[in-house]
Amino acid sequence: MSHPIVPQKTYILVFLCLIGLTILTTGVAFIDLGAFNTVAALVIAFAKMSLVILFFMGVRSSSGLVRIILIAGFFWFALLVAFTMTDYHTRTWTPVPQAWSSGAPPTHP
Amino acid sequence: MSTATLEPRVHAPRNYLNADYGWKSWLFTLDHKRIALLYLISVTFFFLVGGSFAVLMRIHLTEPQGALVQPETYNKLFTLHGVIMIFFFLIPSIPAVLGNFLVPLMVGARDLAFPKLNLLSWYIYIVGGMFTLYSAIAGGVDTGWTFYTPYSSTYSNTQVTAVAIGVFVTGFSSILTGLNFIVTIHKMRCPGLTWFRMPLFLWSMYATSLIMVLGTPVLAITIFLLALEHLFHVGIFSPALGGDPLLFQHLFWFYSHPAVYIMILPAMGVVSEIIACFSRKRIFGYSIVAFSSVAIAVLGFLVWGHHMFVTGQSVFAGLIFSLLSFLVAIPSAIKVFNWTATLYKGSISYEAPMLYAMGFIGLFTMGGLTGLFLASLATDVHLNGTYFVVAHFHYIMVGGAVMGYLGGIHFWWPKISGRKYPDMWAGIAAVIIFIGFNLTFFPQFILGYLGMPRRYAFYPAEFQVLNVMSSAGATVLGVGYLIPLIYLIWSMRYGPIAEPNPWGATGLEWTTASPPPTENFAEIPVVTEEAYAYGPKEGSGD
Amino acid sequence: MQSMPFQPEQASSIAKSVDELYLFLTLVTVFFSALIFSVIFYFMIRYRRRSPDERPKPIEGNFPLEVLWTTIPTLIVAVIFVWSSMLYFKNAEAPKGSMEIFVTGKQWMWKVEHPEGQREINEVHVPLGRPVKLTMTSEDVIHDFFVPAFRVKKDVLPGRYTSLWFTATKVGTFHLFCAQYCGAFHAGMIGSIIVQEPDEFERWLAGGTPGESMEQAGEKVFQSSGCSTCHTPDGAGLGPSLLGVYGQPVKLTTGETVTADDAYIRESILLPKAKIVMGYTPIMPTFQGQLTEEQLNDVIAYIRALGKSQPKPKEEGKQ
Amino acid sequence: MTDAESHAEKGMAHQFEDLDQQHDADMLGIWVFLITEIMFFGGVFAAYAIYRWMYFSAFDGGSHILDIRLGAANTIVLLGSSLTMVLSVRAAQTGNRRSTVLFLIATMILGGIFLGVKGYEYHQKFVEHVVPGLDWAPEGKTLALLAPGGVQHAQIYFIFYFAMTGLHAIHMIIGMGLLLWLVLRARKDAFTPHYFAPVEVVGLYWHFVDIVWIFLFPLLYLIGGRY
Repeated sequence: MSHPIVPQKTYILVFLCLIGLTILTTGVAFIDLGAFNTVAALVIAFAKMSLVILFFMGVRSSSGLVRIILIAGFFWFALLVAFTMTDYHTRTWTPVPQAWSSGAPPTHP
Repeated sequence: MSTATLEPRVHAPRNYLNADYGWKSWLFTLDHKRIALLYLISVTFFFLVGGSFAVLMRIHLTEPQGALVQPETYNKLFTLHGVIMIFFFLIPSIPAVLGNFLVPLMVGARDLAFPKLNLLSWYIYIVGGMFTLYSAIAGGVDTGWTFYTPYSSTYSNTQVTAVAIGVFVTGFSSILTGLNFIVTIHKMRCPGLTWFRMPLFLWSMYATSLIMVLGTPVLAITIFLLALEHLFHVGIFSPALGGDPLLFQHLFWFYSHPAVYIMILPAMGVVSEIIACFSRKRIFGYSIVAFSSVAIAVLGFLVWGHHMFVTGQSVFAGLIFSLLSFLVAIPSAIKVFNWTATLYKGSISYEAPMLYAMGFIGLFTMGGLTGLFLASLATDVHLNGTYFVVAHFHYIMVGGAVMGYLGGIHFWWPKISGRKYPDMWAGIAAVIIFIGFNLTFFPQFILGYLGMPRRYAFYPAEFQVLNVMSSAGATVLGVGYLIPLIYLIWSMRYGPIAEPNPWGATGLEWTTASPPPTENFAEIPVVTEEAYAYGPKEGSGD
Repeated sequence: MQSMPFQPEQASSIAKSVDELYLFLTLVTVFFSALIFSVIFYFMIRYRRRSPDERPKPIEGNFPLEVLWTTIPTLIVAVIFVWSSMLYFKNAEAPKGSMEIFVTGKQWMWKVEHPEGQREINEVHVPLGRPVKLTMTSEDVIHDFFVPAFRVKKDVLPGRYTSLWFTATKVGTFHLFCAQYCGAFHAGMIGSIIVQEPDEFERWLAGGTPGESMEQAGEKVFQSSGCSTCHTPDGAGLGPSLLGVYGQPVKLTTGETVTADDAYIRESILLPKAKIVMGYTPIMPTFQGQLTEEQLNDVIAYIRALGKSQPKPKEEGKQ
Repeated sequence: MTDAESHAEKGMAHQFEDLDQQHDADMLGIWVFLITEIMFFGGVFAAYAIYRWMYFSAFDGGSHILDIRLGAANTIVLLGSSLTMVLSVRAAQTGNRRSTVLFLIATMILGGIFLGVKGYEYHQKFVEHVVPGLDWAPEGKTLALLAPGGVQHAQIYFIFYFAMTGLHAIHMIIGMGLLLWLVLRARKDAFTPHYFAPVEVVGLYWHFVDIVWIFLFPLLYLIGGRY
């Protein structure tokens, strides 16, 4: 049932990749990509996470059940963020009430 | 600890109750059955505490200006009633008591996968309970069990931190229980027990555990952020400093709505077992009932926004949450239809557990259907925050979860204690509880529709008649709850000895002695047939 | 007051339609409860155990039946969903030309302000048959404005505006409740909605204590709080001139441009360092906690009036 | 996670049939635990995401107060500790007790360095008076960095900075305690190539904590870019 024994070289190679990606993500922060900076940072973080999960945590050779559980965890987190964000992003679709929203200044007798 | 003093029966075979004596053998036990009893005693204690707060509230509300206490005190009563009943009674009730006792027996294992974690979860629960009780003694807390910000974080000067710690801590007990069940059901089923041979109680415990594991951590972190905000006033949820109070509500209900399913799904599992046994029928549409449990657990996570239709949440988010809330009603309806159909051409007897199960179906049906009023946007605008909501969730949580819990306790009591209780008294109690419950909570539907808001310490005089009716019903209900407490305690000493399978039920837990030995089974059983083999072949399953 | 014991009064234009949906839902509830109850009772008697060894034949299930009782509830909830959502959306937006009233929730009272300057506490006078739009905010915790007879309810949040509207269809006095728990005297945060015939309402509006209008009150606050020392009309003060600013784009130190709407003005008063106008230094102190919600609204009304009634000043602010 | 003294096979608990079943259960248990951790951090990440979206420029300003070099260095230290952790698991798997202990100790040392650097960064925040609730009075250069995005909302950024890195640090400290326990057990020769689940379980936990930091680094240190 145990995982196959992975050669040390693989682990060291993965570690070097992770270092490379860390340097890359830091470097990218010094280049102006606009909104794409955030995207780049997240994509690199996802890549790093995948490396850690697949190799260090051994998911590459683990059972389907573990994979399903892992995916479920991320999926639930995505649900939490997505549904909460739905509220925030659609609040301005309808007129947002203001102190006196009709625009007509208060008339006085 | 009262069970620890059970008189040793001289001729009784060795079982988990007489395997060892002394308080240490209980407080340091790793036996899931003993831990279940520790939980049974503690949740009963919290039920009595929470229940006495409810009694005080109902007495107070017999007069429009309030008959008993100051408004501040009333606010503390309903807050602690909610916190204790939800976090310290309902959520642990069926999973931690019946689930702990039965899951290993039902899967045919010697114990849960992680007995030490199981004991740890009880201690965590007790520590959380201590913080909550401390807060009650040290002046109480008045935020409502929902802890809405900024009231809880900035304006309330009661024991918010202590209760927050209590709820935070006890959440981990729930997480550990859920984790233990998931692993046990996945990895410790005995030979032959495939997923679709499992009793439906196991399916419902599995679905419940999923919610515990996926939802509870979010509550924990939310309460953590709330405590930070309460202590430092830094603006996480405080609008004066740029925070958004609705974010708290989102995060809070992400757990706290599914928490309702933590309460009701196990009760559904119990009811499936009872109905099958007392009508001697396989559950109609077994696999559909099993899948509907999982469907409820999953869909239940996506409906939390229906608590926020009038809070200034976007109307489009409201639309999505409304639709999903309607969808989650469908698997529940399917379950009710299947239970009813199970009775068809059965051989039905009316022992106490069956009466509770029937009561469950009736009350849950009404609780579920009145949920439609609150899932529907236009009517929710009127009913949100009124007594209608109070009535609705009591039909689900008390009419549903507590009836299921009591049904389960009565069903498995011979297995747990090795003794039988007087069936006549049990039947009388079941009927009194059913009547008392309806008298208490049905008037509250009308009160809510008439517009009486919840959490009011005093109210306009025109609502008095219905409030008095409700309080009168609560008296009946209170008496109804005390009767089982008395005869069950009585039965532990004086009840007739129970045989291994007094109801003629299927299921592995009935194949071993009553009470079971510490190791549960002399030999790990092998399952060769489906659950609920009550058919005429005189199955060898039990 | 309530003569019908099982239904709250219908006193607004939407009450009847909400009640129709409520009635439909009640019928669905009664029908299915009765169905389940009677079937269970019938089965429990018809199939009661007659001998202890009875072993009924097992029934696996019935797939068409499962499909049937999945489809029927699905259709019913679909109908309810569409019906209720259409009703909700129809009732969500106030009609154009609604009369406006400003409501501030505060532990534990409702403060009400009419544009004409009339102020009341825990009472809201409204005319019969005219759509009324309430714009609401809270000074402290979350409250909720709930009028059962009108079937309307909306949370009143601190730091944000929410609104609801209704058209009263009955003369009389109706309950106003706070429906979001807000602390010790939550139950005491109640009041009345007083619906009057339009001419009677006009008389009420004109009579009583002739309060000053919001912008007049705002001007006073503007002077007494020291705003006018920096925000001089000619733009020579330490702060930008506020003439003609309202509703116009404003360039910020960050290079962004924002519109000087209510939300921006409000933020600038409460969190002055959040968005600094280009060319000025962040020296303005916060007025958080120093102005009440009402005063804040008065000042906003005053600044709005400055924006509308004065001609746009010369382009001296652009640097 | 589980161990019982008197049993046929070394390290096996009484409720299991064999070591394989126990190993499976342990692995499933830790993975289920890790998804509760995902949701635990998920709650605060979700709140962070919403406020970052609402107050982007304030978060941008707050991010500029942090020292990107320390953050990057700490990331590399933590990744290194993950490497030594995985090598320790491998050593346990191959029955090499000496390497197991050495790599565990190396992991602890790297974890300690990480916490030390973190502690220094926390200290810096007090020096700069950007600790919400305790010492919030940014001035001078710090204020100049925060002002464009709004000083008040930068406070929200910093509360998230402290909440997220603080929770992460608590997890690190718990992890160090677990590592210490493993070292003590490994020295007593508790693990065999057939029974090393505790090392593996703690290893998975440690990698998870590493992953949290992999996200915290860009989300807290790299907002808005440094060009």
